[in-house]
Amino acid sequence: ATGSAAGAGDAASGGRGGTLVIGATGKLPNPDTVIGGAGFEGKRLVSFQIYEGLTRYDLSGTDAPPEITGALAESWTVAADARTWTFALRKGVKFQDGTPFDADAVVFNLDRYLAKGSEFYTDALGAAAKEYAGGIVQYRKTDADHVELVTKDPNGHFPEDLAHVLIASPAAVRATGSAGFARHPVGTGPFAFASQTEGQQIELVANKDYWRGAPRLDKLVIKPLPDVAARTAALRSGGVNWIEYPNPDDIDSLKAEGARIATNSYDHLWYWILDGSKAPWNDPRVRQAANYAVDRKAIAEKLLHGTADPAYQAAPRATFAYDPAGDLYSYDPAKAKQLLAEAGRADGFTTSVTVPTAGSGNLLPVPITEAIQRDLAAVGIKVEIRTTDWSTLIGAEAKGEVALGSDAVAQSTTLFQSEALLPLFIGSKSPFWTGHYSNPKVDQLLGSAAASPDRTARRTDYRSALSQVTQDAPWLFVVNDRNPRALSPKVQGLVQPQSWFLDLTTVWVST
Amino acid sequence: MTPALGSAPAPGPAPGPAPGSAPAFAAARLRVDDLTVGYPTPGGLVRAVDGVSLTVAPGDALVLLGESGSGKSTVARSVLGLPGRTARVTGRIHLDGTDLTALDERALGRVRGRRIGYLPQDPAGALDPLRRIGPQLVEVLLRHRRAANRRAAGPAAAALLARAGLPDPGRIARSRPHELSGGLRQRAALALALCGDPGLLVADEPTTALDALVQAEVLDLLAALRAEQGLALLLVTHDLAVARRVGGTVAVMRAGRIVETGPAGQVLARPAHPFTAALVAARPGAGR
Amino acid sequence: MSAEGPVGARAAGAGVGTGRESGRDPGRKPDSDPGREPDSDPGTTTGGAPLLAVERAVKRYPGGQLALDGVSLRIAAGGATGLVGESGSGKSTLARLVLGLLAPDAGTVRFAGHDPYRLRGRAARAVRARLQFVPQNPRGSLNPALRAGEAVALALRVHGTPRPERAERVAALFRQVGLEPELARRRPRELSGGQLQRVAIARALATGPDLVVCDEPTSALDRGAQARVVDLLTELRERTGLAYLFISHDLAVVRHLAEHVLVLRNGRVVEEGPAAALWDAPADPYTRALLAAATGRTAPAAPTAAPP
Amino acid sequence: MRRFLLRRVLLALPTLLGVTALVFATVALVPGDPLTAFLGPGAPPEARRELTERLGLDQPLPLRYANWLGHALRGDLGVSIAGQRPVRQLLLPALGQTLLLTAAAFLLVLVGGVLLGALGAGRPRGAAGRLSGALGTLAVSAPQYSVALLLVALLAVRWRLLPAGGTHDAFGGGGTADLLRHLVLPAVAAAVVPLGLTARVFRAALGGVLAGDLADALRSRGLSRAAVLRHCVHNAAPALLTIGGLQLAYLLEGVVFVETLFAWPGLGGLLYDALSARDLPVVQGGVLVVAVAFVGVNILVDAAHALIDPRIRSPR
Amino acid sequence: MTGPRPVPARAPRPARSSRPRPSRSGPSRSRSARSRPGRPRWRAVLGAGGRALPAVLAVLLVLVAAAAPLLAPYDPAAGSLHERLLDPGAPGHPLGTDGQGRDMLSRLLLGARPSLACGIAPVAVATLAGTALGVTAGLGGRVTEQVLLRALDVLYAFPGILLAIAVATLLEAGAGTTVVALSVVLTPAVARVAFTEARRIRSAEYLEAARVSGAGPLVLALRQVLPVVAPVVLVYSSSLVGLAVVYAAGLSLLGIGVAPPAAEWGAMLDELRPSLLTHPWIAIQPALTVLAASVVFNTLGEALRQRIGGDESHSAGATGAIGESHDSGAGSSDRGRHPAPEATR
Ligand SMILES: Nc1ncnc2c1ncn2[C@@H]1O[C@H](COP(=O)(O)OP(=O)(O)OP(=O)(O)O)[C@@H](O)[C@H]1O
Ligand SMILES: Nc1ncnc2c1ncn2[C@@H]1O[C@H](COP(=O)(O)OP(=O)(O)OP(=O)(O)O)[C@@H](O)[C@H]1O
Ligand SMILES: [Mg+2]
Ligand SMILES: [Mg+2]
Repeated sequence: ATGSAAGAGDAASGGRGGTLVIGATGKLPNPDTVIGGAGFEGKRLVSFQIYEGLTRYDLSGTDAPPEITGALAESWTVAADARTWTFALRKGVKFQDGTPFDADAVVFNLDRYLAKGSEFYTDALGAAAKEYAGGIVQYRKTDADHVELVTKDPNGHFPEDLAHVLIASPAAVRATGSAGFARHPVGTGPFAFASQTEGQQIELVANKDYWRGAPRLDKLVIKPLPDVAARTAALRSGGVNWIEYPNPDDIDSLKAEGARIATNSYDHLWYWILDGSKAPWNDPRVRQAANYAVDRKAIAEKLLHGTADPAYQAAPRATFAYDPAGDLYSYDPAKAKQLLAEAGRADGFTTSVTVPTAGSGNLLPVPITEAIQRDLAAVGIKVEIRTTDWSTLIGAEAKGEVALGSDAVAQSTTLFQSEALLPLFIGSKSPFWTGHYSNPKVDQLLGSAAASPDRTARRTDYRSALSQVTQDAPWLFVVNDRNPRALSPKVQGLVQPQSWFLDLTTVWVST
Repeated sequence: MTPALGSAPAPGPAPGPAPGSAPAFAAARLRVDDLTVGYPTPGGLVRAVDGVSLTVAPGDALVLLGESGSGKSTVARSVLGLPGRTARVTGRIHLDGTDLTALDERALGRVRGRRIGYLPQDPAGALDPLRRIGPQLVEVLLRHRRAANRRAAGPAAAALLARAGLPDPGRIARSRPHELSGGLRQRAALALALCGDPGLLVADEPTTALDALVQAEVLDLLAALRAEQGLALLLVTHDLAVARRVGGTVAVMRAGRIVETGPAGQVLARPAHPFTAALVAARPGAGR
Repeated sequence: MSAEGPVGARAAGAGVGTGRESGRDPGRKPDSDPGREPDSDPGTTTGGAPLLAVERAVKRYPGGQLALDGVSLRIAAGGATGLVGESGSGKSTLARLVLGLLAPDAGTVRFAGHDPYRLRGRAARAVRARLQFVPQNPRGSLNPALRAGEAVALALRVHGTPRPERAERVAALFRQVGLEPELARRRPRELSGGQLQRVAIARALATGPDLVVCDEPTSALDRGAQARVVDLLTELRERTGLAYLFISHDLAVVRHLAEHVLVLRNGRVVEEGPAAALWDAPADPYTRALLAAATGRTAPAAPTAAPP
Repeated sequence: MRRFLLRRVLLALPTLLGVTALVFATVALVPGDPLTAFLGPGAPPEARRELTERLGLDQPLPLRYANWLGHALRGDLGVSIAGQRPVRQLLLPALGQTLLLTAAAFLLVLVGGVLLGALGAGRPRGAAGRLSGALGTLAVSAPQYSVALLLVALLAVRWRLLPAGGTHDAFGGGGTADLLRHLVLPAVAAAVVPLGLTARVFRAALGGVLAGDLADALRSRGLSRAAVLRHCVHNAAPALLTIGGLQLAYLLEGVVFVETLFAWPGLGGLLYDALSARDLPVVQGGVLVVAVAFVGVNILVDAAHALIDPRIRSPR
Repeated sequence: MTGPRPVPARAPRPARSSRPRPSRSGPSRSRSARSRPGRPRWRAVLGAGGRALPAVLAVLLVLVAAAAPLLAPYDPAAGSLHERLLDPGAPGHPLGTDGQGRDMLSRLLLGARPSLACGIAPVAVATLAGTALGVTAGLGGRVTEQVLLRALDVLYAFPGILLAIAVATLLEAGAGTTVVALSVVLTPAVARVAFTEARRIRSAEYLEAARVSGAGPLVLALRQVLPVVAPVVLVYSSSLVGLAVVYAAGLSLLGIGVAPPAAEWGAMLDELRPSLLTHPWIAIQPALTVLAASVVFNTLGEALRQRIGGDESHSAGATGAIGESHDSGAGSSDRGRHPAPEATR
């Protein structure tokens, strides 16, 4: 993959050093490997900087979604059953505490996540690891540099899953015990944990011995700044030199003050899930009509100031299932009305949507919904907006319900950042509330894709599946976020990939 | 309306007038000219005091007699410059030649307590409910430099309490106002009024809560102060016996005006004004 | 040591003199023997319970001050008992015991058969209305937030006077105590000492009580107003059988109003008896001194020399 | 006094029990669950099920409460579900920060409120009185967040006089001076409304005393203005104490908007996050700490009341 | 045979040079100096001393709220993202547009009703309930007092957000829910203020006197204690109006309160909050509106307090009223109450 610097084109060579202080939008994660607890942001900024898995995302490119590449494993092979994987481990890698990485370390970590009897297993680790390592039924060291992992079912995206199964230093875990490890975490990543001030910041320092070469930064500090105005103020006053997700309305003035705004597409979709199990959304024509009625461009450009792209299909732009030809839903109120008429709802109808007032990746949920509400009203669909808090919303979803009993729910999702999650959202067996969408064809395509280790084959299946979803319109597709962040002019060398994740080894801060 | 002029000669040596004061006032410790005090009420302006003039010489006593509500307390409070927030006051008040009406609050602060002692009609309201009596006295003693320091002030306060006719001054000093009986409070308030060794004492019904024996004691004390230190006394009472005993000049008030003035013996024995006569003659059962 | 009289039914022709028959010699010092059983007096058997009975009441304040030390007192319906004595001798304390504002540390208080301190609920209100109070400090006893008329009207309300009649009654009561009815619209701060005192009297009379405890009710009144109030009280007593516990330093008023007088000193009754007898022949040196001071006669003994 | 305090402390126990039980029940009954917050919406169901059992979240509520209480009594507040760290580890630093912020803000509230209130009490219609009334009213009326944001915009962003948030500079900060610099803006922002409230109530209370007989009596003794004021303040103190106690409790509970806007890692934000994540152990621990602080403040206030005015201790 | 009767204010005596003053001016120099001609007329319109002004303004606010649908130039929900955040003075939008391109003026006008409801109703409920509880605790027996106070402590220590979430799950979203939630949040504090006042006076002589005169607990509480307690409680609770509006916005973040796109000041404040620095002239409007409304109710509370509290203080025990009458004597505390010099000169 090729890399090119985003932002103001300072790919230039030489600079290094400095302290990068990032204002994050959420809480600080628990730095103990997979526990995290602060969503992808926590992983992006902390866990993935301290640790690595056997694989990693190659985040050096900016023009395509990242691919999986070797990290602690140099290469791997999969048996014909698509279940038995052998990983050749990278030699000479050292943990930040100086102990060497080897096959024993892999086994140790997998024990810690999967073996209930093992000394360092904890319920929380086990539960947290289930998401990505849940399919592993066997693992063993074949020799000092090789491990063999067997999954329960054929799993074509297993290498990608393993990017999330982070490897900690066994020596460090043993020294502190699992309970104390969060205060002294040690991995092999580009940055080593230095300190954490509870609720205030996590401080990381460059791992000079990082196997890909020492990161340019000296120090990396992550501060939780959940309030958007506080984040902006912190950047402006010089308290931090990088903020995640600035308020879209602030972007012009930030630019005017010399800040750089870095954006790039990534796997993100802001959408409404429509409850297809009952009227009015049980008629595909009605769902399609709604999709034709929304002026996504205005939302993306005016409301979100270009920090998002309109979503005309189910697959987010920056995913390998995205097919530019698959854009289906233009802004066409006339067509919407026509579809409604065909569905016998020419006079429109009244419905409701539950919207979280905040929540990870949800952009500006209420304002976007208000804009949609107006657009839908223009074609006769009157929407009552019900707001609720994020926990209530996802708590209800986990039970297969919509909080407050609405006909739809507004939120955002990521479909492919980890393929493991995909069936959760659109499969008919989804444990998760998906508007009761079910299409056997989609199920079948997803199933075959998941089983195939061949990426191109997977891609073809996914494309067909998603194009089917687009046509079925179980959702109201709205926008794909562009993952904006604002950087002080002193921050150099950022490469913003089409991903939730970031490679911070290229960044430095000039003085 | 004739202004009351000191009729009895000063029994004691009168302290000289304040330097720089007009000699015309030299004889009078207190001189009130044409004092009028009005209060706005829902029913209109109440003229509580209506053109009252009076003087009190050092060592002399002026007893204000009169029916209830005739304005006696209002005169007393006006002399102190405390007629109440709503009051509308005109007239002049001179103390040792100083025009009190021209003084600002700060200057009045140096007059009150030190040159004028005041014993209000309602002694309960005069005492700070949250503090013990002793410290309240000590504070005033120190303020007016009647005691050199806090250590000296303690015994001085006890002595004052004893002088005001209080038994067991130690206990009283340690008590809070609500722990005292009506009469004890009244005497504590008297002690407070005398703290600053004032030249003029304005005492509004100082003995109402006292039994006859203690009352006599208190009146003796006031007489002694007049005689020994030239204390000028403006005393409000409705008790003819007290008026008689204090002697000096009696001014009889009615409806805000002074209707009769004269030496105590004369006014009480041979009242000139019919109102005074009625007042003096009134006794229970007489009307029936 | 009782002042019992005919049973306290108000209609029982109780008039002047009903409370007069004292069971003991005038001038006797009843508390010389505090341990004596008061009910051993045969007089109690003659006519049932008196309206008010205080038996050997003891009150010690939290600070340690012994304010009452075994005081007994009885008042029959229509009776008038005067309470005189040194300032600080416990008179107001006794009044507060009688009214149920304080509980005695020992001894009992009974008003019409009830312990006023323990009165609760609906019955309490009925009994309370029959037992009224004119406090020593009228300014403190009137709610600064209420207009004078409201204070009296509230008492009327408690008494059950219907609302339309209240204003009329308030005006009448004001006139009875010698106040202009206009003053009803003022708040306590806008009234003179004597005016306040009369408002307090009007309030006490408003409920049509059987017994009024008057703690220095005329101390702030001029002779005229005082005469008027005293005449009013006398008249009410004669007309309706109202009984009084009358506390005052003004011995002339006590003499005029009370039939029976107790002299209190240091929390003990030093002398007790019919007013006339007491005035004519005071037995206790303190009483003698007090009378002497009040009337201008020379005291036979210095008050301080009196036995504690 | 000692008995008074002892009695109050004993009476505080039911309060603490009541608060924690009520909060426990409410959090458990409110929709949303901690596991979704911890595991993410995508967690496999069996992971949720397992963890539910392991954490005992499937046990009956009273049993869970009893368990929690038993541990809490032994000083063990459990482990945060969302953060998987001991609650104590989260709570103690937050409490420290909240205490610091509270102390600073309360100082402002008290000094400012008393001064502003006293300024207005004596002459409510004079220039000073009107000014004090207007300032007090403005302070209580000001939308706090907007004021705070304006402070940040001007003092931190525009003029760069003070840091915009946090407790110390990320770039080589630290030390007391740095901390104090960071404390200024959040303390001021937290203090504005309580200060206005305090000033208004105190002004009313003090005005009443200054217009009363006592003030006249004090003046009649020739006491200096300062002395008169002092004694009147003393007499107006009960109202001040109550209002001050309320403000102190309010600040102690953690002023969430201040904590988020200024990235001040205090209890309010911690509790808010924990509540959002339905992280019961943290909520319980936080509420317990807040309730203890609150009850403590109340006891202090009551003790101060009793000291100021012994009459209220007397039996009724 | 009583004191002087009220007489109409007489003209100053010829001998005195006191010049005619407006009837409320007193002995203080500053006041007389300030009373210019023209002022009294205004006062006549607004009630003496402008005392009626807060009431007039409050009524005005309520009227505006009632007539908002008639006054508002646009549908408050109508807007276009192409016209968002127009500055005040934009053609057709005198106050500009919000982040959804909706007319600010219309939204502010139509937001009045729910906002006032959210601001006033909970404060009113909390004032009534809190006063009732506080007075009961203050006057009740030891047990009543402790039980009530401890229960209130529980409520006060209970996190407000949790309470809001709980209420939200129990009740439908809407203004009613906000009122319930905020009432519960505000009541304990009001109760504490009321309790302190009640306790302060519970052993006052005048309450003893009232008890002796046979007043039952209810009469005692309502007719004797309430007038003394109300002034301070009013000052306190009127201060809460602005807070309640802002809190209501916080609640709508949790899904309580009016649903978007309905206009409500607190919610508008919140929506526009992030734009405060980029579009100050838009974002400041709801803030200023809340501020102004809160100021009106605060001054109304102050005026009510003076009404109820009467002219002067309530005993030495603090917290009486600074009455209208203080006006004239405003200078007295530091200027003395002697005859005004200009009256004699
Ligand atoms: N603040 C006030 N507002 C209105 N009227 C008042 C005020 N203060 C006093 N008055 C009235 O002024 C008159 C005189 O009152 P003052 O207290 O001087 O009488 P007094 O002679 O002392 O009577 P007493 O012997 O009863 O104490 C009374 O009628 C009283 O009601
Ligand atoms: N609350 C209290 N606490 C402590 N001591 C008290 C209390 N109330 C009264 N006393 C003391 O008890 C004694 C009796 O008081 P009481 O008020 O009964 O006297 P009194 O006879 O009414 O006197 P006076 O004629 O002066 O009113 C006094 O010494 C008084 O100081
Ligand atoms: Mg008087
Ligand atoms: Mg007494």
